[in-house]
Amino acid sequence: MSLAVRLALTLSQAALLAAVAPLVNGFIKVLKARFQRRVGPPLTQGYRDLAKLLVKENLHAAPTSALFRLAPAVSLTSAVLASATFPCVAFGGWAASGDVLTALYVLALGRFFTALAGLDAASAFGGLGSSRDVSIAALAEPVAVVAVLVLAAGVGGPPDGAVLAGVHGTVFTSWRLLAAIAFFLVVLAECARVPVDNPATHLELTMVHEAMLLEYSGREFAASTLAAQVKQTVLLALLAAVFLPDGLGASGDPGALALSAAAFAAKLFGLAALVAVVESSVAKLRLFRVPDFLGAAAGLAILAYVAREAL
Amino acid sequence: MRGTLAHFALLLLLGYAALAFAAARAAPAVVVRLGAVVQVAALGLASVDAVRVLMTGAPQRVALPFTGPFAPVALRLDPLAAVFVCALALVGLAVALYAPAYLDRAGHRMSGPALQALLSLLEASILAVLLAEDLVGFFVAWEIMTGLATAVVLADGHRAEVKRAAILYLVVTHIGTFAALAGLLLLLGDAPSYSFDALRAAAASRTPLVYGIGICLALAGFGAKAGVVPLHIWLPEAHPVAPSHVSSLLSGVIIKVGIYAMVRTALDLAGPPPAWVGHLLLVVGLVSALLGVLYALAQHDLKRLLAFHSVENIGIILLGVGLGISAQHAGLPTVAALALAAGLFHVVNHAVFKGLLFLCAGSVHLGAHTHDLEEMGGLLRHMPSTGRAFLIGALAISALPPLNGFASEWLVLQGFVGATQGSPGLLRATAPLFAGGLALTGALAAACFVKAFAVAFLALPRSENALHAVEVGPMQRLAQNALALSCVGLGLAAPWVVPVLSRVGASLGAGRFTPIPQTGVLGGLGVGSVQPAVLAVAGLALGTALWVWLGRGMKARATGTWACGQGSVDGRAAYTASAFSNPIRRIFSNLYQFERATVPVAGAAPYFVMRSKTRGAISPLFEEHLYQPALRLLRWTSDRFAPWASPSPNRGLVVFAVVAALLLTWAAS
Amino acid sequence: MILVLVLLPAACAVLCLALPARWALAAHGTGAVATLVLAATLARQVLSSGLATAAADGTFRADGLGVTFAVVVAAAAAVAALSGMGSFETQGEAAPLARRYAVLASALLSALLATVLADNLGVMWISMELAAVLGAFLVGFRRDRGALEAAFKYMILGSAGLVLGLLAMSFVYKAGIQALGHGDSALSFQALKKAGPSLAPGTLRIALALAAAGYGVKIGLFPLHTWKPDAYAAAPAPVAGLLAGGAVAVPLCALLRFGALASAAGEGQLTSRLLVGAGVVSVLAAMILVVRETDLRRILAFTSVEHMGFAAMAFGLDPMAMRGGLLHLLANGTLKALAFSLLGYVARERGTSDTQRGPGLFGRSVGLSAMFLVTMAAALGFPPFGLFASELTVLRALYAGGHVAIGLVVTLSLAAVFGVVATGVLRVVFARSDESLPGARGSLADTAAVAVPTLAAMAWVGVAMPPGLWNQLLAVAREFAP
Amino acid sequence: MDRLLSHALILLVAIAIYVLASRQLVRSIRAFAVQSYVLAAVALIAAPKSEHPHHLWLLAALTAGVKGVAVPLALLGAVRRLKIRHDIEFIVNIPSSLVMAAIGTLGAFQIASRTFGTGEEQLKGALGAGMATILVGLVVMLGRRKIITQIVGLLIMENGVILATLGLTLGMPLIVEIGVALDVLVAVQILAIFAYRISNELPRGEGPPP
Repeated sequence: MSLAVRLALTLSQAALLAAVAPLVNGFIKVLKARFQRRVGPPLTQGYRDLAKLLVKENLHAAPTSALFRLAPAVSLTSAVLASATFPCVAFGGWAASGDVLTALYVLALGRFFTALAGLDAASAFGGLGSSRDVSIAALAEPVAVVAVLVLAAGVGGPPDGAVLAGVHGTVFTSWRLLAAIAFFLVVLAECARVPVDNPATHLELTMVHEAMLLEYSGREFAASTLAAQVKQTVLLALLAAVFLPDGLGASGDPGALALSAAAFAAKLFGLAALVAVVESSVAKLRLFRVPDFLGAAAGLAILAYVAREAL
Repeated sequence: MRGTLAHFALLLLLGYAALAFAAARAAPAVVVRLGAVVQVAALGLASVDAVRVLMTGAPQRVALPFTGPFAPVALRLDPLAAVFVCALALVGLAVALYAPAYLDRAGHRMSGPALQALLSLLEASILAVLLAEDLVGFFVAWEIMTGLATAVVLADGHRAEVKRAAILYLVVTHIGTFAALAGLLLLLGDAPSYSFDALRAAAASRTPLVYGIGICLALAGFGAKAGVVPLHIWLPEAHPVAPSHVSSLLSGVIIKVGIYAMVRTALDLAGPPPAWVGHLLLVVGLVSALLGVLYALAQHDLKRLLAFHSVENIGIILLGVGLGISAQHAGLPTVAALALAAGLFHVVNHAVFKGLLFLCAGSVHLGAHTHDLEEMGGLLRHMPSTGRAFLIGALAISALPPLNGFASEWLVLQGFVGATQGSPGLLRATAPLFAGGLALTGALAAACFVKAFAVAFLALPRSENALHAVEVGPMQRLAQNALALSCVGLGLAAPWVVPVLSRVGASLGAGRFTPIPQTGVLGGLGVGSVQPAVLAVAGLALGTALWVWLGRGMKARATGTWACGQGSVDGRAAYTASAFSNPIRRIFSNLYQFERATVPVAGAAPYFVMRSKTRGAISPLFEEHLYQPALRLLRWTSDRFAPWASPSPNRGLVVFAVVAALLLTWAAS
Repeated sequence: MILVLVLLPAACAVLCLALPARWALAAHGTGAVATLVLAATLARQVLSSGLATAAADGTFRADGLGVTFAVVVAAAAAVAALSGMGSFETQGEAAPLARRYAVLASALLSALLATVLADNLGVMWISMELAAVLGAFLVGFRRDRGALEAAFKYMILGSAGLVLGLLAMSFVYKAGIQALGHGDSALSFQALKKAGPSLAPGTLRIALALAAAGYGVKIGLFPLHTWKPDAYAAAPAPVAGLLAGGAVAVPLCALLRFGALASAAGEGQLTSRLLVGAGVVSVLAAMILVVRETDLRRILAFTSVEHMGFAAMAFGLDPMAMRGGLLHLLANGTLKALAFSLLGYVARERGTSDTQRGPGLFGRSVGLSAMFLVTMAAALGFPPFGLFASELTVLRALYAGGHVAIGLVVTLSLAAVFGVVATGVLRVVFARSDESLPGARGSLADTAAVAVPTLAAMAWVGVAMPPGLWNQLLAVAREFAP
Repeated sequence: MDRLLSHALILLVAIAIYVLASRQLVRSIRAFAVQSYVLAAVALIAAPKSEHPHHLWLLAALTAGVKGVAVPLALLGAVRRLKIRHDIEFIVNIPSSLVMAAIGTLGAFQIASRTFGTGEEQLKGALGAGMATILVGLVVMLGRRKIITQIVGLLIMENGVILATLGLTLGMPLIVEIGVALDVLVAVQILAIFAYRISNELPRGEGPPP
């Protein structure tokens, strides 16, 4: 494939994932409501909220500096960029550049600026949120890297496009499932889902991710929320494409492409459903139980690596 | 006698130092400025030479006129030394720009010209160490560097801990030097001369046991200078007390000379290293990295925080070098070359961003007259340029794309990913642990610098000094911005710099490291690949577009910070440094053993306490469990021997009689 | 030429008797420097030509070893004498003290030179005894109780040691008579060495043992060092410098001569094992003992024990190490003399030489503290100076000879002693204690006049030593190594 | 003559041990004087055996004169000035010092017997007795606290060396003998001066006089 075609495919994938992000988040909300025997908001509620916010004015707290206005732009950019670093639908390494580890580092850039913005408003809640989010991320990052390492080790070669192509061909083995579960737990931690953080709450002392965005309003808040949703979709897409690659087409002809796109969408929403199931069945952990939670994820990842080595 | 530029730079620096001491009284301001010019010129020349050597791969040698048995015979600049000369040049140029304005401010214990002279002597001694071509010249320059560094540490302080820092620094590094000297002499054995070539030839014929003892002693000795974990206790004491522009040189370059000596010994002088040397470096690197960043997180003195981060980054460099050696034994020459190149690249990167951060810390000290993060806050409003430079430095050290820290740390991580495909063995089994450790270090560093930047520069000022902070002079800002720009530049130019550095490995390892081809992609060669330029351009375009769009057409209204509806909040409610690091301190509590004491200050009775003072401190593990017991043991044995020190004449005669009798019986038998 | 060298300081001593205090000190200083110049020319002449010249029908003879030790002693004496000029009051009622010091120091110098250059073992012993007596007077110079007790301890231990030295000499004389018949040649070192194999090994072994015990006390090797800390702490600074620099090296030369005779008679292994054993024990013990000392003079005394042990060990190994040992004695002698002299000025400036008490020197005079720091660094083996070169050579020979364990122990001890002394020095210079003791303002000129040329000379020896001289030293080492 | 010689040698060592065991300062000084006379006698006995007998006559005169008369008088004067009658304090009590002296004597004779081949020794047993006296003198020096007693110990060691030298080589060349005697004299003088000065420095009532 020529560079231009590859660039076009990458950009379209990034735009597609960014567009579908509020839908995925809405889907999780609707499913949770159903489990609680509620009707729940319409699927497109996410888009309506964003539209509403776009017309509202930006309120800036007195102590904030220029960085407060820069943070939403950086976090949204990093989320969108992360989605462009690995191919979800078709393989052949057409992703313009980067690999799975780069995606994690780009997301870390977004988290860095969001945490700074949280602290900028000189409020206790922003500091609380940033401190906890950064601590949790510090424990989650190594587990994600080890999980990716398990994949790369299994196949040989770099964990970028080629890995995906290689992995696509192999039979579904047990250690890949373990690695997938470990990565899934990391996704729960990174995207502020229930066992680690409750996205629905607005009680200042319990929320982690929301606390950092407390001071935002108007367009900046829309950008930050969208960034969070895109990050969640990107991680779920990563899980779907890298860890469970079955059914994803490799060649460029439109028929196979459409088939693998459908398979990818199905897996994406399946994982979203899994998130909703987990959120409805498990209570939020106390903050200092989270290290044990992530310790379990780390144990799983190491077990996966040992299993792959031994078997 | 054809002199190379580096050799000429050395003479230039020495000449200036002599002049500065001579003309110190005459015109201090002129001498200080002249010092800056000389340093810029000398380091510029040296870096030109270094780049030429790196590009061509051909070492430059200059014979010296001395003929004595102990005089250095020649100065030689080979690719490995060139990398470190570049690091010295980058930081040295910025320091030269920064120094004049810093020295004009009053309140230094040592006068401006004297400090400039010391600085140029220090840079000359570093150059001499890098260019030395035989053991005697190397150790002469090495010791002079240690002596000058101690003098510099003592230059500015009035307080008692300056003396303690200087003593700690001099004693620990000098004992390390003795160990290294013993190690290298062990390897040298009965070789004809002291030159490195004789050492290379002799080291090959050493028995494994002698090689083992020699290499361990040498690595431990040089490790003490580099600040590797068990021997690092002097680093967080010495670097913060030195004058700011010099502590950036100390932290950025002088501990790298320790790394240079370790790499030179392990890879070059002692012949091809066995696998266990690689594993040893890996383990020591990981321990240094993790403990360095964990201890940094618990600091609230900005310069001590940065000093501990030097320990962390030294750990990362050792991870790269160690992986280079181990991967080569696991049958992965490409991964080995990549890892070694990453290690050397991180040497340059760390020199640049650590130098930048220490300069910014110096500016903050000048502007806000404090090192304590708790007393800062809201400095971005008064010191925007320093703030921006500190932010770029923070992003670089937290290994966030697209800066240089990301490039080298990401490469080391890719090395570990590549290592998982090696032949089954210790490296392949432990690769995920090292990769996980490195990722943890990177994430903790990011957490630490969110704290450092936010608590210092954002939110509301927490003290009078912070409120009336004032930005530093234009030259100092220029120095900081220059280093910030080179951080970004090195990050983007990584795909072209790393292959050049991989040739250094090839020149050292005689075929054990295959050089990386020159492609526009960072990594490649069967390991993950990323084009930092593409990432940066796309990110920049999208980011600016969004930023403009978010602010356009909408006037932003200023309101108070949300305080649950009860009016607005003042600076005291904001998160401070120790508050921010509390979660991590509790997670890693068994490492910190944090002791906290709350003392009521005012109040009618013990029950109605109006105000109280809380003091918390982490227990210095290494001092308590490693150094104090050693000292106590030495003092205990010394007390046991006390009666023999200088007893009464009678006891002296008793000893004399016993010794005479023993000798006679021994001789007669 | 040898007689002139030996008698010059003696003549100077007589001259000082007649002169007033100020001129006596100056005469002593110039006398010492002249002796150094004379010794250096004699040394260059003997070493370059390789053949020894005799004098006074054979009682004195300048062979390689003797000449080298003569330079060591003369250098230390010159440094001590020059610094002596600045440290004694020459007006008022203290004037006779200065003159007495000048006379005694010059006489001591001539006694030391006589010992080193004597070929006749009897004359060597007599001049050693004379030096001991003069040394005792110099140690007890201040007449307070501490000085007198130190002098007494120095005298008692010294005399006991020299008695055994005398017995050792008589044993050698007996072996000499058996081999060479009666007459003076039986006591001449040169003759005995030439007749080496015919000497009775048994007798020489006992002689060596007695000499080791006897002269061991005078050298101050552990455990016979007990007089050193008190003597150096009680003596005035220039005297301590002269003793630590020159006076302790001379008995080492005597011991080496007995060692050379023993190895000529086939007992080389015993000599080397004795020297190396004594040396390593002294280095290790000095390291342990120095840890608890707080007074800088006592710390320097123990470093003197350590460096003498280091030199003895070097002489016990092979010729390469012996060459390093000779250089070590020269460098250590001169730098120790300079260190003690400067310590005298430092103690006068800040009131005490204790590392725990007293104000920082940096506050009182920057020039003196700079010189003091550089001198102490040089005395501890910092590179550009001679001591680093000698330590490097000896350690190199040690590791090349395969003595890895001894090498590691010695390196560890050197490093630990450096740590202790450096801590003490930095405390003395950069202390900030508010307890301001009475300190007299000394003039910087006379300290610089002593320190700068000495340090320059040591740097020249350390870095720019001409290869020719270096090989000649190796020739001397080959001739006298066990 | 040999019987007389052996009696003299035994007497010499006995006197040394007597000084070791005595508490009275004045008596030990007088004992030392007697020992010097006996030593002079031994020198006279040895004179005919050596090639240049006049050396030994001079040695005998020197020993008798200097060590028999001059030194004891000086020491007694010092004792009077320091007003000390007897040396009751011991670092090493008498029985153990005697044991040490005995062991020393055994060792000395053991070593002495090794140095001579059969029949070579002119003065039978003189070397052994000399070394024994040296060791006993050393024990006297290290066992006592008073300076004067230590000086007597040193002088006894001195006599021991001269006896040993006689035994070994029937005396040293003349200039060496004279030099040795002179040096010993000077050393003793200095020690006496120190003893006197230390006692002056000592303000009344502070610890025992040295």
